[in-house]
Amino acid sequence: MQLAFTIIALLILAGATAAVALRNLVHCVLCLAVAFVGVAALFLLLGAEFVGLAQIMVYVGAVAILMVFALLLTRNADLPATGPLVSKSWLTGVSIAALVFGCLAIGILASGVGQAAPPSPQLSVRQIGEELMRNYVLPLEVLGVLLTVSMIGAVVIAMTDPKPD
Amino acid sequence: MTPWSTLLALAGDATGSWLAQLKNLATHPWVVNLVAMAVILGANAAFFAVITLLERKGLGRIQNRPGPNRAGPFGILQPAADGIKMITKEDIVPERADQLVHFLAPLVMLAPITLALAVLPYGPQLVAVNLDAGVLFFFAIGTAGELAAFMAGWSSRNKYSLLGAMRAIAQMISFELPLVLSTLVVIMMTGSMSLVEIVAGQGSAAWGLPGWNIFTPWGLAGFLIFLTAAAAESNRSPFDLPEGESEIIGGFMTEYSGFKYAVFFMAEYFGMFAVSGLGITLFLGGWHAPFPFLEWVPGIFWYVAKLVALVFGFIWIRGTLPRLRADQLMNFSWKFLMPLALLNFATAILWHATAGWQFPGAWLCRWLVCFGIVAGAFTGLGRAMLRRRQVGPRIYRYAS
Amino acid sequence: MPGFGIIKGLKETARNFFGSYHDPGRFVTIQYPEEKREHHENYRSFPFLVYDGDPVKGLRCVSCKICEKECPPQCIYIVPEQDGSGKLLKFPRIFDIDVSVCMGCQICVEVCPFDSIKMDQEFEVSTADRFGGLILNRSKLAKSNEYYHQIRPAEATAVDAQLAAERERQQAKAAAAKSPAPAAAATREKKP
Amino acid sequence: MLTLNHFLLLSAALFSVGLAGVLARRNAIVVLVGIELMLNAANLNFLAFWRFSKNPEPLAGVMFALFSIAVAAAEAAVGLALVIAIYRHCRTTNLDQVDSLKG
Amino acid sequence: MVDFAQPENAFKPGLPGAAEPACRVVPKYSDQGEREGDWLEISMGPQHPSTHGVFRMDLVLEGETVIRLKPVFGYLHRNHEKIAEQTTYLSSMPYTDRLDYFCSMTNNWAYALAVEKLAGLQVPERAEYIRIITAELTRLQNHACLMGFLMQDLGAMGTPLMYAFREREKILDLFEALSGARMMCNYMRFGGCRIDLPPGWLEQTRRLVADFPRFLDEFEALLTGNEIVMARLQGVGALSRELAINAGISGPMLRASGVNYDIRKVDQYGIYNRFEFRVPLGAHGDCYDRFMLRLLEMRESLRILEPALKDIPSGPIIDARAKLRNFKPRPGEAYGRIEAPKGELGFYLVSDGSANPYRYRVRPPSLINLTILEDLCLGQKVADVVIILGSVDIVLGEVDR
Repeated sequence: MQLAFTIIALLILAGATAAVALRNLVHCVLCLAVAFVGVAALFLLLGAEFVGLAQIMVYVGAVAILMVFALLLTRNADLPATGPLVSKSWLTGVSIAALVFGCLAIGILASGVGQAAPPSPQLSVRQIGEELMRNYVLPLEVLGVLLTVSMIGAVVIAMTDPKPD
Repeated sequence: MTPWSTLLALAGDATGSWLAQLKNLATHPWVVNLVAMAVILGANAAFFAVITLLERKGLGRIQNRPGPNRAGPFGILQPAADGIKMITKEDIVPERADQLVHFLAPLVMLAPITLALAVLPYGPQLVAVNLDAGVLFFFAIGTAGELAAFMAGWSSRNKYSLLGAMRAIAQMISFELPLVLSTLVVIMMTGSMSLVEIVAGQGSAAWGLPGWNIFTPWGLAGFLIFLTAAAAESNRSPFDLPEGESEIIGGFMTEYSGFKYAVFFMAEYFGMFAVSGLGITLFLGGWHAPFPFLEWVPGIFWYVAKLVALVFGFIWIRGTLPRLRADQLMNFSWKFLMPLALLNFATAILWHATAGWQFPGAWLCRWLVCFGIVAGAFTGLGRAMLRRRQVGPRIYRYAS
Repeated sequence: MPGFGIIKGLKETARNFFGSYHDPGRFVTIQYPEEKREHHENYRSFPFLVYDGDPVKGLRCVSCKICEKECPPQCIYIVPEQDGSGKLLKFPRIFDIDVSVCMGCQICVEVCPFDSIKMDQEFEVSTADRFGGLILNRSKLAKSNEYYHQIRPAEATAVDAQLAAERERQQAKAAAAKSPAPAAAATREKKP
Repeated sequence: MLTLNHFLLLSAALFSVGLAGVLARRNAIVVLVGIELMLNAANLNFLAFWRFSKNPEPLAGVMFALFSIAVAAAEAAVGLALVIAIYRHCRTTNLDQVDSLKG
Repeated sequence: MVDFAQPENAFKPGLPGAAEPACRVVPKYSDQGEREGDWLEISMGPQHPSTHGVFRMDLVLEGETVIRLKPVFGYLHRNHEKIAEQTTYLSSMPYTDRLDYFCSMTNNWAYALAVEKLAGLQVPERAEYIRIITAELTRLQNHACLMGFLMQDLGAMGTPLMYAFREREKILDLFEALSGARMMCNYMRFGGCRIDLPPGWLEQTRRLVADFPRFLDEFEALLTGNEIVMARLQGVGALSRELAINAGISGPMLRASGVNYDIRKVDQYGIYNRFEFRVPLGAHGDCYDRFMLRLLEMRESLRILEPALKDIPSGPIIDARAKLRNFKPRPGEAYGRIEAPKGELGFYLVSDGSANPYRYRVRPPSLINLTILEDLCLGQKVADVVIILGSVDIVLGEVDR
């Protein structure tokens, strides 16, 4: 358990760091996919099988692929960036991120929530489905609308103008 | 602590009793896991060898040729010859290729598909991992293929590879929707995402017909949609555009040779086995025998028989049909299969709602009504699609 | 009904699949090294030189070089024999055909006035020697009239009859002229 | 012994890495990568809190994670569509160069 | 990225290195410089699985849509015309086999026709019948193979091609029995044919002609009603009537565009006027029309073959005045053309009275039909380029000569 967590955590952090630090954008996205898979593995470790599989399906199967497509469409895939990698105020950004991590870490360690896990709950797909259809039916509907709207919006934004003939 | 940490539980039935004994001997779960992995991998690899030979023989016969018949009697050693050839061939990596990604792509393609093979129930109790969300696992794993196709196509630094990868990704994404929608009908009617329970739900025979889902109108339509989408998902003809050799040479596999190519090839066939296995599980009653009096034959036999039949269907189609064009493929998926799959949902609901009909001939009546809806939609959508593109038979005139 | 055309096609391939097992008319391939097609008499591969009797002295070729001149890819090379005084004799000292160049067009056969070069039916001429192995010299090219009869019975019989008639005509002419000079055919029969 | 703190610290680290990427990199797609990482960190928190809570029977954490994944998908689609639209317009995905409000 | 046919240097004649102006093509997106980043330039061939030989197409794609195409040929150039001017008339005959290596019989015929006009030779009646029989058999096997290749380009795993080859083998067997070679027949001579029909040949041919419709029916069942074939071929690569006429297209491709022009009818060379056959015409000029027209022409060829095999007279097969050696036609010029399976095949000869032609020129149908490739392909998908090329029906031996 501990060993599995350590391995997965290292994988996630390595993947995430590489995803934001590498020069080649395709490598970035592939490392991001590694991080996603790691997070999904953590979900499985936490006993949330359905969420873990959904994470793989959505993040690896959809988000990473979308990013790959965006890379190809914006010609970032075959033209490795030659200019400076980071923006002008990169030092500020990294400092802020480090600061945030420091604050969070202090907060977490000070809060004393580090209790051990209770026995693992039995989480079946049927339970999730029933919960979705009972207590969360309104959010589900709203989410459906949101997804539809965002899909239409994405299509409209990315659509090219009809070619002038 | 969860079903996940104890990955596999292979209990033996009539065919696998030695596995059960082994489990008693080796109490450590890792040993059992390793054995299960080895059995699944080995059996599928052997099946892969047999199927490649069968495919070449079948295609040959369709084309009035004998097929491979030089290596061994009737050419049965041909897969071995192919394997030796593949392994001993030079492994060529393009000079400007992204070496690491180029190396990883075949593995990323193959590994998830072998995982997907682990959740299929091959017989009563003969399932490596009985997942509560087995179907979801199947589709989640399948997404890795898209990434692998991209990795292969992009890292080769070849324009044909890139075109092939773009085609492969677009095709896999588009056909995942009808594939998932057609399986959702089964999940809805069975009330479970567990593949074992779905098979168990198809055991009871009625009216002399087995209780397989394919014998219901929604099951029949779902099966056909599933089969079409599955052919596209596993890049089989007539949807083999990603590697359409007459257009883009080899697609994302253009720059692969030797063993890496063999791994891609193997992944493609494993994908076909996996998706056919899913189809068998969902629609064709899994390992169930067609008739109750044949139940004494081990389930694995029926499973393999159905798998061979499905694969042979794929080969038959491959020997007959030319391939579609990329935009036609998209149209076919989004404008034909998707609406049809959605309508199939409605049909399933109607089937469910009319389950209470009691008058004589009610079953037949339900069947015909539901089938009529699906068939009508099929005809209408197909006609509309062909007519919009002004595609149809033509009559020719002669000069006077 | 959409999809009907596809089903019709599938039916057709199924018919061919099963037909290939019982209908020999559908099954056209043969297992080549074990099984060989019977060639028609007219089949041609590469040229050879016909001789009557002795493989060297019996060659019909008189080294007239017409075939060398007419050969489209120029694959024939002929040097006539000379006697001690340098006079050209009607016999080829060198007669080479580069089979790697020859395209088997049969023009040399048609233009030969002496019926001395004919088309062979041997087609398995592959060799590991890329440069020397495909240049056939006089001794490799020479094949007997019996062999010619064997591969092309009808044509060879006609040619023999024609040659015999020619010889008779020549002899008659010679007899009529009462000339001591030997007839052309007889010369060829004797020696260069 | 695995405790909640492990997961929370990992999640905080993941969030910070994503934040650093968002703030420091110039390329719009890498910025989106960072945002996705931050969302993942949040999801990890949801599930960790659900799993380590005294009473895990209500599925609030799982539900939150599921909804968050769905929203993230929508966000990625729209975000990448925007990147493509910007690229079409400005022929670059460099965020430092697309700071002009005028088209 | 895209370095050829830039608007700046495209139309400057005489500038070394400047690309040839693409004929009749308006550069569609040349004014939208900023779109160039989206272009993908690929070179299809000379080693591409479906260029039907060593042929190259430089494509510029936007997505998968073709916006520019430059055919590049000449990889198979072997100086046929100049070689012919250096050798005797007879020696060129086997070289004509190698022009369109699918149809050596018709190539022989066209060349023999030109020389016969030049030398004033009369072809005996039996030889005319033999010529028509062999030419129509050639048309059958050429069209069958073309359709097989087209289906191969569509990705049909070779099944239709194998069926076509099965029939072609039977026809080639007949050619072998007749001329001694399957493909490089070298059969016709000035003033007739080389040798008479072997015994039993006519009977075999009659049997083949009687069996052939079975193959055509099978082909039609397999392909013409197939929705995928229709969707792939219909509306793709449409060639307008005007462009077809202006570009000098000939053969089935011209008739697919609806132009009634068949040299067998127009010139009535040989004894074609004695046979009843119809000329099918297309209405759309797209790939499907080209495909179907060949199928229909095969049926018409069978209608020519049946009476020809029945009525063939006995008699000499070559003009008695024809000489093999020392053949020197009188000075003059002649153009002999026939309806080869691929279109108008013509030989133009100028004689100065010597044993070699003074000028020897081939009018190859494949090359002329290929010139409009770019017009057909613009705006189509990259997968269509392959089938458009396939439906044009080229043989590189004839294109490059």
